[in-house]
Amino acid sequence: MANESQPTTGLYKETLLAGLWRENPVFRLLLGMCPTLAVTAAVKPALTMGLCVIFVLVCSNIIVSLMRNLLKPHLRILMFTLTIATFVTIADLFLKAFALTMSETLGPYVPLIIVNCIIICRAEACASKNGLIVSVIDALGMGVGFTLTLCVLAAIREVLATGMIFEVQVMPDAFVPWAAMGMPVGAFITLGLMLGLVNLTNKKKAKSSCHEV
Amino acid sequence: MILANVLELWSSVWPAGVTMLGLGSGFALVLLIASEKLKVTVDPKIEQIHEALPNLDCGACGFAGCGQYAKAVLGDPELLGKCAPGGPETSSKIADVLNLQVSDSGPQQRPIVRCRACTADKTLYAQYQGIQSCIAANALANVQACGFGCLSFGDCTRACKFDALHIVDGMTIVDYEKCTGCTACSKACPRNLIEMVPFGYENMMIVACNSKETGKSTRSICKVGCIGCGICVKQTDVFSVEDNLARIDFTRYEPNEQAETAMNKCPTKVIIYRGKTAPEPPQPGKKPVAATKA
Amino acid sequence: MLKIKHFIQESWLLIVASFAFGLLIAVASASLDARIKQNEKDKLDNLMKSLISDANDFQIAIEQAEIPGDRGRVETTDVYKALGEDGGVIGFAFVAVGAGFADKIKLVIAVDGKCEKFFGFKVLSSNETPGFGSKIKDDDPESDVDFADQFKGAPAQEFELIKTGKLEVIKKIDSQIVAISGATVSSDAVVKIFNMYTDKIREQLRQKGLIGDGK
Amino acid sequence: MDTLNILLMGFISIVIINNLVFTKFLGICPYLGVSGRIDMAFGMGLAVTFVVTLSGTLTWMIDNWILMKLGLEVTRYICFILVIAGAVQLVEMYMRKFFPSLYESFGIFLPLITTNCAILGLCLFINLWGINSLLEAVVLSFGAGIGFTMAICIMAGIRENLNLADVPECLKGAPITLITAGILTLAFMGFAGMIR
Amino acid sequence: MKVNVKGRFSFPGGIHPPEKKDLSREVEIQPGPAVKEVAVMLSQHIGAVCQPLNRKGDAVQAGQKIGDCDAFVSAPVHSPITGKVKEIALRSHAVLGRSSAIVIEAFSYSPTRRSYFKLKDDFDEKNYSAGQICEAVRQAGIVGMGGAGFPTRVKIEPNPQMPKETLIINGCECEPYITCDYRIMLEWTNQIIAGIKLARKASGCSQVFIAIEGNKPKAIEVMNRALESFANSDSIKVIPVKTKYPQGGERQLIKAILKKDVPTGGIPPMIGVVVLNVATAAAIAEAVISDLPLTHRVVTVTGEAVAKPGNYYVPIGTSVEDLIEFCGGVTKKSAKVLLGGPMMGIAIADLKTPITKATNAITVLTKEQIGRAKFARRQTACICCGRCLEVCPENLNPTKIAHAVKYNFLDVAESYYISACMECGCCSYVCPANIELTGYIKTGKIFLARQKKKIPG
Amino acid sequence: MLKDIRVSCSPHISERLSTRSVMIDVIIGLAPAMAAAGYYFRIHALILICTCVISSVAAEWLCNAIRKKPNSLDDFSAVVTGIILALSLPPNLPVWVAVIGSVFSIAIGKMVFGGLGANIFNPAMVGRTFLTASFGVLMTSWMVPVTIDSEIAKIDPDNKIKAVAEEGLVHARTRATPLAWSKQAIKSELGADLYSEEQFKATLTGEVGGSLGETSAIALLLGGLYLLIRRTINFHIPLAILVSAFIFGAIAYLIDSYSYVQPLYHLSSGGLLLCAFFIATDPVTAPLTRRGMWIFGIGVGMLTMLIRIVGEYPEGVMFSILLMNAVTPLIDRLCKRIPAGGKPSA
Ligand SMILES: Cc1cc2nc3c(=O)[nH]c(=O)nc-3n(C[C@H](O)[C@H](O)[C@H](O)COP(=O)(O)O)c2cc1C
Ligand SMILES: Cc1cc2nc3c(=O)[nH]c(=O)nc-3n(C[C@H](O)[C@H](O)[C@H](O)COP(=O)(O)O)c2cc1C
Ligand SMILES: Cc1cc2nc3c(=O)[nH]c(=O)nc-3n(C[C@H](O)[C@H](O)[C@H](O)COP(=O)(O)O)c2cc1C
Ligand SMILES: Cc1cc2nc3c(=O)[nH]c(=O)nc-3n(C[C@H](O)[C@H](O)[C@H](O)CO)c2cc1C
Ligand code: SF4
Ligand code: SF4
Ligand code: SF4
Ligand code: SF4
Ligand code: FES
Repeated sequence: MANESQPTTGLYKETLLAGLWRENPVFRLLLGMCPTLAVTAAVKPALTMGLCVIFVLVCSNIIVSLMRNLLKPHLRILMFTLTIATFVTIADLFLKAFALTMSETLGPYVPLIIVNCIIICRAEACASKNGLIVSVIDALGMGVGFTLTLCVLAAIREVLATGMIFEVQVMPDAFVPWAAMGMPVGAFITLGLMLGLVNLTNKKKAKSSCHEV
Repeated sequence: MILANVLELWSSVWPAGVTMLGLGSGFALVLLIASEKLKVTVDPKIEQIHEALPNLDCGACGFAGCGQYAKAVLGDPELLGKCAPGGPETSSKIADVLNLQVSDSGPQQRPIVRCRACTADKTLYAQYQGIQSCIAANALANVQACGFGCLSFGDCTRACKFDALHIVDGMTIVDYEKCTGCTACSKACPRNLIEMVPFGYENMMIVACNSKETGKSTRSICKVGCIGCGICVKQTDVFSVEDNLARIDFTRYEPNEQAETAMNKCPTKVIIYRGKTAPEPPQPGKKPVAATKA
Repeated sequence: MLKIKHFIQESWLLIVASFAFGLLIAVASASLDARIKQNEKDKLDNLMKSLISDANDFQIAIEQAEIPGDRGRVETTDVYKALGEDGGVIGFAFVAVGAGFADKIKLVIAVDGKCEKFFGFKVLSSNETPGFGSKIKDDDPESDVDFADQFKGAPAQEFELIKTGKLEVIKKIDSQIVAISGATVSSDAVVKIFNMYTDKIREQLRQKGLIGDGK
Repeated sequence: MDTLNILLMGFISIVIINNLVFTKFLGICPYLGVSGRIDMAFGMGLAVTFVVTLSGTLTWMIDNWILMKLGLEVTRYICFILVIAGAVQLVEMYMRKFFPSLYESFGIFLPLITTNCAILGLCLFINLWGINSLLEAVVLSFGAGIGFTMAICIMAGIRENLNLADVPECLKGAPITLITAGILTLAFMGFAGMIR
Repeated sequence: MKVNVKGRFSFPGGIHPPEKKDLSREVEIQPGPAVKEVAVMLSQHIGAVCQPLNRKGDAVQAGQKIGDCDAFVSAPVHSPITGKVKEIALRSHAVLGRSSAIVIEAFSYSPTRRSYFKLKDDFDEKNYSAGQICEAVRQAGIVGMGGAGFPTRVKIEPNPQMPKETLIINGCECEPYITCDYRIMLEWTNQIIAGIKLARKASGCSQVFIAIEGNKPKAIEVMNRALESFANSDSIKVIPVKTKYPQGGERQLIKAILKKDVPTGGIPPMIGVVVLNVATAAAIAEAVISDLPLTHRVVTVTGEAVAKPGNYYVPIGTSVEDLIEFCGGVTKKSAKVLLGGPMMGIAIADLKTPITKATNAITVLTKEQIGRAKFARRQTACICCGRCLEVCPENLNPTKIAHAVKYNFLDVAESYYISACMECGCCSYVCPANIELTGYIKTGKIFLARQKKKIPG
Repeated sequence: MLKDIRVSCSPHISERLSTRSVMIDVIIGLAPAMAAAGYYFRIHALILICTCVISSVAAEWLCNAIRKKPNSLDDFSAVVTGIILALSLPPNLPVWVAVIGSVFSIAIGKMVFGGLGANIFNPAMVGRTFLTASFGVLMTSWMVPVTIDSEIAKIDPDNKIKAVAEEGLVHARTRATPLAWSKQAIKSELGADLYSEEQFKATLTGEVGGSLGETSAIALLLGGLYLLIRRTINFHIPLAILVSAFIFGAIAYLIDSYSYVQPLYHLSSGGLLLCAFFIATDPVTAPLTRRGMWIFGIGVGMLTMLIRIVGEYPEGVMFSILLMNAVTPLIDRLCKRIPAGGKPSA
């Protein structure tokens, strides 16, 4: 990771972009799958979820980065959890106060951000080793990467399941919605195929290990 | 005014703060005691690897948490790089820990393939139909006329995790840039054609044949086989002939005039160089069909 | 003594942090609490208002009314009274819960001041399958009849669910409710919720003297 | 009798009808990660069952007996996660020290599931469903664990079979697991509405 | 250990390939070609390889021992002809690849019809001690002639740890095409029975069963008649077993007759059984009574592509080429030359391959036939139809094992008991997807053996 | 001498059997059911079967092309999938729905797992379930056989025959589907005895509403018998399914013979026969061992009846197939074969 004493703009850019594609938390790290699947029936909740994650990620990365030299090994994870849980609670309160419908749609998946591996992973892998700026940029990159992925997934599902996107009709009237895409099946299969597609785009020369006839 | 506000806020806020304080310190205490009282001693290597890991216990590696992965990696270094959250950085750290065990003394061991017959050089008695693997083909006598040479089904290339082996026109060619000397290929070859030898020099001279047939029968089935004529032995005692087959004592080999002469005098041109910058091997007699990429 | 010192040394950060975070949460909560409460009340009010459009204000009439449900469970709900322009009680509304196809269905149900006729219901929350059970809340623009419309003005007595799709039957306002085709279960759930609450609520209102006991 | 009925129905419902993995998308990370081999999957399932029962019970008690009484619902999430993390860590250490064989067979999975949403998720759902008896909370938590075990074992069986199949290179691993899980949710729809 | 002779002697699994025995069934055993040169392999059996006893240029007599070895599990080899050692060189061996052989140039060899074996009137196995028989068998270089080539002495020698009770004489000949055992049973009946008695004496078995498939009624009849006319043969019974492949596999035979399973990975003596091929029994008689080493054997040369199919008595070491040539050469249709039958036989490419003691047949298949077999036709993926499971006599799961090998999960293959497979080929035979199950299993076994060998070293 | 000889592993001969011949057998076995469908639903049947087969085949071709794998159409398995999917769909299903179903069947149900033989779930049932989940209303709108006099058939204007309860005894053959009727009978407490003898006969000949291929029990039995005689399928799975379904149905009937129909009706109506002979027997997705087949069959039978009797859906066949497919690897593991000589001691 970055050496704090000589941060460069290039590094920041690098860090930011890493989260968007190269180390995209959903596609590459396969982390945080539960919200990815649960909230992507439509774009709106997906976006809300993504924003919450960005908020929590940035805040917790800031705190962890500031405290990074004071952490004791046996309490490190506990400390991360505590920090994250705090910001998740705050985010939840905000949602309840300013976006009640969204809060109801997302239900328990907002508090579940606490155990979303992306956040704790970034706290551990980046913030606890890096300075404030790098941590924040990393959090933003990861968060935006997560949000974008969520939104793409949600867009596909929402269009097919309802013919709408952001609750605006986009498909022709003759289109009969595929209700299954709004159900768990749709979530699993769409994400599976998307992952496959992503694997395909950066497939390295893979060797088959079987004795073909 | 402000003070009053703050006080009022405080009065509604303190229970939460105190609860959390209690919870936090309680857990801290319990965990501290537990971590000291319930300590289990483990292999320091595992501990080292464990420390290098992110300790997220996320399961991305397919193991039950970082501890298990650490244990597994120590046992089987091929599992390296399974930790997605840690990324390459972690992998290299673990590799460092693991490497402490590897003692590197003497020249590196690298594989040589002791057969240089390309497709055109080989004689076939019959056409093989069946499982395209050297082991399977080797189970049948004389799939090729030469019972010792490379079968070209590429069991070795599949065994190589580093993409360092390729079958080119029926010949197995080692890419010494990529090869790490892991010996997987030499274990895979059912005909034991691949030998790990100490590469004292960038290029090594090798006898690229494994045929123990008499010279006459070797000649009748392969243009580039060793006929055990012993001309090379006459040049330098690095060579020896046994079972109709010349061998090189690699521990004593050094590039010199005599070896070069031996190579040039070899009637079937079976002595060649192999290595990172080895020149194209000479062709005996008539040139075979130009090497086409397999 | 040494141990305590050791403990403090090791854990002070956590202790301080927990305290600080506790305060942080409490502050956030304190500042947002009012809004959250208001939000919830607004939502309910809006729903009740959309059912009883004449109402000016809603007040709690019975707090924590107990409704015995299936299998010995007891649900509790607040019953609101709707006050008209003149301050008179023009209706009652309450939240009713029951098992739907996938998860619980929460409805807001409104009856008139004499507890004789329903104003209808609105879905407060449900998790029914989109395209199937979700039709209990959607106003389907394509069909000229609405499942929910069947309850508007219906007499406050036992409903019966039937499956015939004849338009006249649907349009007729009576105690026969025609199920949404493809979502019989959800329709049935709504009907069951009505049947479970209506009598009990009326009973309790009567006990409290909020309505007369003559029918 | 009624109580028994409720408990039984609740149990069946959470094991097959409202299975955490298939309907609530909880615990997907280990579901994808540790379903490669049946023995591992089974160990994981046992560990989850244990932890989820433990934490479901604990958090219900804390929630109902402390937080609600004191009006401290805002700190619910923090309390839950701390209780889960702490309890799991303690049990793990304890087991490792005093029951090494038990630890080897399923204790090794314990740390992995602290960060698994199935645990916290279940505690939250129990709160959300307004479960108001301790017994019911225990049974539901246990059922959730069993449901997870069932799901992950089925998946592990399938994946062991897929090892011996020519799955497209780009779909190997997580993608095919997700698609399989999708079809599984379709299959489990057959139970929908059986118990209400 | 009572045996119900009436029962249907069979085993679970197995297949019914077309028998095709008519080609050579009625052809009497005839003398083979007048070979000019034979190549006697130094390793014709399971066990240690023999060391040559002669050098290039030495003259050898017919029946002279030319290779031996001190190891217990081994058997000497003898020169079948009088001639000169031309060289000691590599020759193709069906199993071992290139392997050393003593090449002997014949001074003169004229094949004669084998003189009829005369059992002396005073023959009584009691005249021979067990040790004597064993030693004679060893000196004669007798190995199993049913295919595997295990040194017979080791098999029949009493072993205090595994006392032998039952001797089964394997006359099933379940492989399609092959008829050499059948002819031997018809023509050398007395010799077989003498051999059986000697083997019984040597091994100390109390009961003997001669297993013959139901499709060889004549052999059953001849055998029964011979037994009747022989003294002291009441504990010997002929058992007609069900016609089905691989009835002749020793584990299947034991299951069919004794209803007992040989433990997986174990050998028949563990349950007190010895199985000997009929040709082996005949060889024992010859070795003990006439003191003749094993230098010739009966080979069935058959197949639609052979002009003159038949059963020939040929010197061991004769090359396949000579033998086929002798049978009128091969027709144009021929496409595959097998040592053995079509189910378990090994396809050879080098027709100079010499015949060994274990070679019971040479089958030449036509293009049309192999076109109908696996490989040439299009393979599909396994459709999991379960046919291979149903026919597997060892009750294995061939498709799982084969796929585990194919995808390199050898531990899975082992967990499905790959080592219990006897490579009978039933699974490949029935597979509608044309998967070479047996081939994969064989490959996997070799692979595992290599792995095992490599790891400790 | 010999120039053109070959070598390969033993055995060198094989039975005259190929994947294609097995699949063609299944198609022949399905022919009576297709004929019955053609008789009762005429052009609808033709359109649906053709659509499903063509789009299945096209989807398989496309998937192979994308993977750059050799074409695998000549094994005919895609055709079987197409036919079975078509036979399990409502006759008047719009063509585009059938296309979506076929493509989903082949692409998601089969090819992503690696094509023939690798799929865990029955492709046709995967497709059908997806369609049911997506287009529930279309998938539960049934038409009466065209052979029924339209005078008798009281077809609703929108051609959706929902059994008309208040009219009491509607003409037996015009009720939606036999199972839907019985389900409704349970719910509306009309009593299952309305399910008459006449109706039972109709399910045998097939003159009832329902999926394309499931209506005629006789045609299905005929086809099943053919497969059994040809040994394309083993008797274990069909027998286990039918027996366990019968027993389960009988138990329900004995407990409450007023609301539950006779067990025999359960066997003859709905997709149970189609399932028992053609769907559950799909070798790819069924267990390999005999013992496994028994367990599988019993599981399918019981789950089907459980869903029919207790569950929400009138028909449980496709779910029970998918559920048992999912546990097939576990069943196979449970029924792992032990070598004839017992487990090796080492
Ligand atoms: C994927 C799927 C989801 C369903 N969701 C619901 C639902 O949310 N509510 C409901 O009442 N029925 C739902 N159903 C349908 C019921 O299971 C059942 O078929 C229906 O209640 C029968 O009603 P009908 O007779 O009006 O068709 C669903 C069916 C499917 C296939
Ligand atoms: C699949 C299979 C089929 C066999 N068929 C026969 C056979 O038909 N006749 C026979 O004598 N031996 C057959 N054998 C060899 C026997 O198993 C056994 O090795 C032999 O009878 C022992 O006698 P021997 O040592 O005298 O050869 C077969 C082996 C296998 C594996
Ligand atoms: C193989 C097969 C499987 C079927 N599976 C189901 C099923 O799982 N659920 C279902 O509702 N209908 C299924 N059907 C359709 C039913 O057999 C029948 O047509 C249906 O029960 C009609 O009743 P419905 O509305 O009233 O659903 C299936 C049909 C076939 C041929
Ligand atoms: C007896 C038998 C039954 C079959 N049943 C089905 C079926 O129900 N659904 C299907 O998609 N394919 C069926 N197939 C075809 C084929 O096995 C199927 O497409 C594979 O699952 C594809 O891998 C069947 C094949 C046979 C031999
Ligand atoms: S397998 Fe190992 S030793 Fe062989 S070529 Fe590859 S890297 Fe080199
Ligand atoms: S070197 Fe050996 S393993 Fe490699 S292709 Fe040649 S024969 Fe096969
Ligand atoms: S070859 Fe092996 S697996 Fe196949 S049938 Fe014979 S014993 Fe069974
Ligand atoms: S016989 Fe062939 S297709 Fe059938 S299960 Fe065995 S390997 Fe598969
Ligand atoms: S996000 Fe749910 S378990 Fe990881």
